[in-house]
Amino acid sequence: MIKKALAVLLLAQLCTILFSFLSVYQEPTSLNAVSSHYIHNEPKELGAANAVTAVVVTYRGLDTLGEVTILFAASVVVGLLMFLHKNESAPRRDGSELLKTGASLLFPLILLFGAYVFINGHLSPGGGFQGGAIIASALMLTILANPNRHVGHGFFWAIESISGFVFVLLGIAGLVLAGGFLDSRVLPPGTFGHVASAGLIPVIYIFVGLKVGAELSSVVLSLHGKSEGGVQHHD
Amino acid sequence: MTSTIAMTTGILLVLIGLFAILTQKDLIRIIVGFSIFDIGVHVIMISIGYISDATAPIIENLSQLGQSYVDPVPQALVLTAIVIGLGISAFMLTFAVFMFKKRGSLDINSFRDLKW
Amino acid sequence: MEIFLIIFAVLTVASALIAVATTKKAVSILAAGVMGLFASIVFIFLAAPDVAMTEAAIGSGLTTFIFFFALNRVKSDRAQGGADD
Amino acid sequence: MVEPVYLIVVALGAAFSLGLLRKAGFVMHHLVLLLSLATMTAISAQWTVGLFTGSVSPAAIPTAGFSPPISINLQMGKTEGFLTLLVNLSVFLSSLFMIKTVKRRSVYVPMLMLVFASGLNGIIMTRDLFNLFVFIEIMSIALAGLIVLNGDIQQLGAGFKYILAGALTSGLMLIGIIFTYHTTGSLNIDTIANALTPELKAVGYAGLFLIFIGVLIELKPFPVNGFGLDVYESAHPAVGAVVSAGAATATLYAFAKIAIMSGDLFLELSMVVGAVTFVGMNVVALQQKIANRLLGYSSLSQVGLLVLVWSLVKWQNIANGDLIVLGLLVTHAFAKATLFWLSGIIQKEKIEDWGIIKQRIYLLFPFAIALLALIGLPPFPSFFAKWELIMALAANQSHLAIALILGGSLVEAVYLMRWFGHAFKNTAAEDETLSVSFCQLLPVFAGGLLLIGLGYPASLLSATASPIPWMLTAFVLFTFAMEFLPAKIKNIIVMAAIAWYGYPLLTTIGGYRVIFAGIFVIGALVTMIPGFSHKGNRLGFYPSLTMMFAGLIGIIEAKETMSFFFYWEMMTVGSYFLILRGKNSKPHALSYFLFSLGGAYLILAAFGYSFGQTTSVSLDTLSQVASTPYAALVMLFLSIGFMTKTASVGLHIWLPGAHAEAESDVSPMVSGILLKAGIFGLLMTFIALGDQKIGFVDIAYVLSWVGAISALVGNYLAAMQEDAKRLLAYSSVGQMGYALFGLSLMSHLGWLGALSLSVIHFTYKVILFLAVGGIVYRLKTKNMYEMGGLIRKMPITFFAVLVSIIALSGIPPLAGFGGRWVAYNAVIEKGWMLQGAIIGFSGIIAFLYLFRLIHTIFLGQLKDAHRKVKEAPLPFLLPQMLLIGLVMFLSSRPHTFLAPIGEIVKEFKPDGALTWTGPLAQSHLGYWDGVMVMWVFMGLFAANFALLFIMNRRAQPVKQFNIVYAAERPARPETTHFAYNFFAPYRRALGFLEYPLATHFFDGITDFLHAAAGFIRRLYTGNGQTYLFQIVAFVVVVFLLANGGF
Repeated sequence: MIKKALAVLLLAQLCTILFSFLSVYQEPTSLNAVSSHYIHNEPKELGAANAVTAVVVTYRGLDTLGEVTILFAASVVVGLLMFLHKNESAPRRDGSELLKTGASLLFPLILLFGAYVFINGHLSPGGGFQGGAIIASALMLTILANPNRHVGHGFFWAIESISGFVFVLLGIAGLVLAGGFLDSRVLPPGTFGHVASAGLIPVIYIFVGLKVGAELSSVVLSLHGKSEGGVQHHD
Repeated sequence: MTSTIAMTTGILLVLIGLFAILTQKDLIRIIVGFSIFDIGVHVIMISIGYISDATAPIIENLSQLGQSYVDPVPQALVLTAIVIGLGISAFMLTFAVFMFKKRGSLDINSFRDLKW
Repeated sequence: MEIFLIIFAVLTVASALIAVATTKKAVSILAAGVMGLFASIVFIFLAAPDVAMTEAAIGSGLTTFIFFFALNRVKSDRAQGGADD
Repeated sequence: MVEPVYLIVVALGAAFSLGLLRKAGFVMHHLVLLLSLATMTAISAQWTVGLFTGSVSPAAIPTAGFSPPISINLQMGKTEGFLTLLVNLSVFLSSLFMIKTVKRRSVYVPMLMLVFASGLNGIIMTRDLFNLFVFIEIMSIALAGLIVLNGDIQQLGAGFKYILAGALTSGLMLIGIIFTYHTTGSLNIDTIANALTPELKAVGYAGLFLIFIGVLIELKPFPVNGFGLDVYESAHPAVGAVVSAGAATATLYAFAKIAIMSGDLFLELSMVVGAVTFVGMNVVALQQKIANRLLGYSSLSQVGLLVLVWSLVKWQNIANGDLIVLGLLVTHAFAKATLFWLSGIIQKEKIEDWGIIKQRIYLLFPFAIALLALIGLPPFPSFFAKWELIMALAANQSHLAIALILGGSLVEAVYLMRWFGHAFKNTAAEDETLSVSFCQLLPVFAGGLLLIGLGYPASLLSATASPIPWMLTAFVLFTFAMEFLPAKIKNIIVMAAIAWYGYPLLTTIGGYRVIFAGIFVIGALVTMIPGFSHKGNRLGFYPSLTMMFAGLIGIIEAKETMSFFFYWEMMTVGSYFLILRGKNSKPHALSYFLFSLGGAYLILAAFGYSFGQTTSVSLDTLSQVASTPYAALVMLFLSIGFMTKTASVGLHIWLPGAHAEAESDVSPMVSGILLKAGIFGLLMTFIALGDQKIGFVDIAYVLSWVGAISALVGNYLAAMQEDAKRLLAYSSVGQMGYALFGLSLMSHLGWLGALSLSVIHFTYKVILFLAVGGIVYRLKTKNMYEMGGLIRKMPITFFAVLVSIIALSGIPPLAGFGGRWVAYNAVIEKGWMLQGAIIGFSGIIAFLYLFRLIHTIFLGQLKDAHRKVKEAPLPFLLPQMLLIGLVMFLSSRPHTFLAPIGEIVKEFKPDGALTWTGPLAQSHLGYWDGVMVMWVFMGLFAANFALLFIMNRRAQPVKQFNIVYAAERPARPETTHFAYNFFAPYRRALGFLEYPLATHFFDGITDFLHAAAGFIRRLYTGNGQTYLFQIVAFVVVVFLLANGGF
């Protein structure tokens, strides 16, 4: 109880710090210089309809590279822990027949939807992260349906590695062929609003999507405990 | 006004999350606290970029450039932050699972092997 | 418009409170997931469809799943007799 | 030049591609890892060299082809180049170190290492706020993974706590980042810095604060660093090394960027936090017995120091502040990494168990190097950095900062050197073996060599540094290289070198320095002769010895304060190692080291204030301070500093143990020679500054009392000792008391007396320690009650002792009398009768111990056990004979040395000089003819001796008999010996002198610090949630502190 009281006291103080900002906060009426550049110049510079995507993939592409690295590191650590404690998982109850059938029907559809989301990331809301998450959800559904089914962990590792590596290579392509690391203007901007537009943005986003999907999937698999991750590794 | 409401919501979520983090004993519930905290932070971030009566920063065609858009930067940052948050949640949960394996308890008070 | 925002904001905070206050772990995780969904609706009000989508897919959906996976593992470990050291 | 972005690209590309190479095997994984890290190291080395030589200019690297603030940009300047080089090298070496131990972890560890490295490089190079956050997250996650390499519960717990803390702070940072973005409209650090007007600072304060506090907590300030400590303790030592060298370095730079970005908003705050961390962690570390956790405390305290120093130099606009910080940083990084790697080899949890290091004796070298570098001793970069810092701070009159930094690092020295003592002196269990592989040795020695190698460039970059006579240092380093030679050959080489270097020095150096140069050079040669009695190669002896003598010669030669201090410290270090070699000297060597270091810090501060007042680093201009307001302070600091060396009462408690427990041939060096360094320093001070007053109190007057009491207490305690070497040691306290008293008289005669005493004390104290050393060598005991009747067994030694105690006692006819006569004249002239009386009285007490020395050891019954004892070995006797010759010469012709010394003193104190007519000295109080006195006494002695001989012609030697105990054997047989507790009756009168006031005082400080440590460290409950509580409380408290909310 004392702990809770103390926590409330501390949080009240923290609240004053946060509200000290809110009290002087004035909602902006117009964009600042940086964001107005993104809105007004981006369609000409990069040609992506979705400005958020342009920012995520190109202007702040290094953040995105860092972000997939974080997911990568998390999945590596999860894998490491599994590896250290291999052969410690228990068998699980099978899902119902209905769930199994439903899942196997839905699986390709969800995959397709995921792919759609990250391919259209530069045109509409959505993109690599969301698409990747959708792919991982599809996988999770199959796991739920068949808890004891063997799912190849290595497959995800391969996708993760290849797409990560390609991401870096695309970045270097920007460095060599265009203005700088992760510059998407290696390819021409194309017709505004089309799928095949906005230079490398859709290409990069596809690989981001694949990578995020694979990373999330491998985390899910590891946590599920049926990854066989350790067994597949030689030592 | 919209942004103030949203920001207040965000701050409340942050505080609720922190309260959970500071008072819950169970590791998993502490991690739930962190998710709440994270979402609160995201709401605060998005509300900073909001401009009244502006639309989402998706340009349907080039002729619409004159209209008012919300700031895409906080949104881009939050996209990144959400994925990082997921990574960290998964990370913490894995730790919790293995800590449970070792100790047979999820009570944070039972992990005091290193001190002083 | 704002009234809807306020409703969803209140719902978000309320589900967060439930997540903290409930005694059941599963309810807590579920409430946090629901809170994510409400939050993504708030994001839509804030003209951030990208974020809303991501929050729904990742922050709410996937995270909740992962929580349940972890919870299940703990439960099955407990059923097996728990700790190994 | 390779694009700096490749530092990140190479690491990430390799990490991702390792996923495909999962099945390629251990060799391939590590090949990829090491090659990538080597490439990164090469890239950053290329930039560093290019930038520092000026062949390339700093680069701003925009990503995505847009200039900032539109896109994220990286920066590669001098600092970035140097820091990336540092972190890449340390990660590379650590990866090398880990190879064997992580063999069974598959591909995961190389992947995590690479991700970790990319995070570090990103943190250092990025100029974007959010990008910085992303890279910090990368680093944290990879690090948390590296922590759990074994997957045991301790590591899991530590990793979990670390991630909890990281998640909390990163959330707060994100809020801060977005607030700041709102305020300034940019995420680019430079743009924000330019945009922040005072109004915006006020509006955006909360945002800036949250970013600042987030990065600050990443640095693990006291007291919110329990999670960091657990990481250091539980992680693999190679991971500890990269945390300490890599993560701390990168995070510090991130902190610096944020602090610069926020203008001067948080400088005061970070100074406070840094200072509290530095001192707090050092104090808490005192109670720590676990090696890796101790390293953790030390790392965090050093980070605190770096935060403090960085903010100080920014706050005070110190010109070369960045270089100071870099010097400290690079030393800390490599020293700490080396220590962690060593700990990975030793694999002992408790520092007491580190004695096992002696199974690979060469490991002691990198160990010592790392510890000394951390303390900031020469010739490491930290020494120069600390010097520059203190000079600048003193010039800006930042007294508190000076006191904190020097005091804190003194506390740090306590636990670091205690650790070294354990490693050096403790013995490991027989059955344990220490295995070590090449991959482990390479990083350890690379770290050690880097620390030494970086010292030289550091000295060149130092602004107030003068060219240091590197020749001496080079020779010291050379002695390390010839360690494999037999001791006898090394002895010859070192003696030859000292003679070769010393002879021209003696002939060219003028003034009062020649007296001390003579003592040091001749003393070195004489006292090294016994070294020939050693077999084997005496590992470690000659480097230490050379360090000490090089230091002594160096302070004589020094023309500037820095080279003086450089060699003063070198002398301290060398003599510490020499003393530590003694059998039971572990605690005594430590207290010697600490007192010397404390004294040295006072000297450093004094030099700093002197520089601040005169802006001159020349020792010759020290006298200009005399006319400034800091004159008294400088004099006080210098006097106390040098008095730690002369072991004046109050500061003497290290001496008896250190001198008595040292090896037989080391005791004469440290007692006969080393103590004179203190006298030299005091004389130098008094010459430069004259007498100064603090308020109404005359410093010299106080010192005269200190000298008089030292003489009394030293002599009395000497008389009460049972241990012959302790007796001699306490006698030195008394003798140095005389010298201090003489100097404090501030008159011609006083100084003449003090200087002649220094010369003569050198001769007889060396003889006595060598004589007793020879006896101990033969008898294997230092206790006098276990001796007796040795006159027939060791006649030469007896003669040597006889001569030297006559010289010591100051009675005619030997040389001591001259000094005494001069001293009495000086006292009467000055009129300080009370102190003079004490000095005279202690002269009488001196007879007590001198009598005991000759009586108990040489007269009386010979012990049964000693019937076959032989005379001391020739290497011990030879120097005694040489010195006896010197004593006799000086005694028979005292004017030959008193007159020249008088001439030297006249230069500074012309009034009251003696007038010499041949051997006849005349003061205005009387006259004295040394030669005449000698002849008269010889005549009287001969007459008496003849008389005695005639009267005792018929006397017969009494046969010895065994003492047989009638009943049971007494529990403590020595109590039945007549010589045990010989002067017990005097205890009734003078026992109060034995009350260990100084010991109690210093023990009290120590106990207080330890108790504080025991109390404070209860903060670290081990509970992750408590740590989170502390973090939130820290944020709130610091915010209130910054805004005057209390």
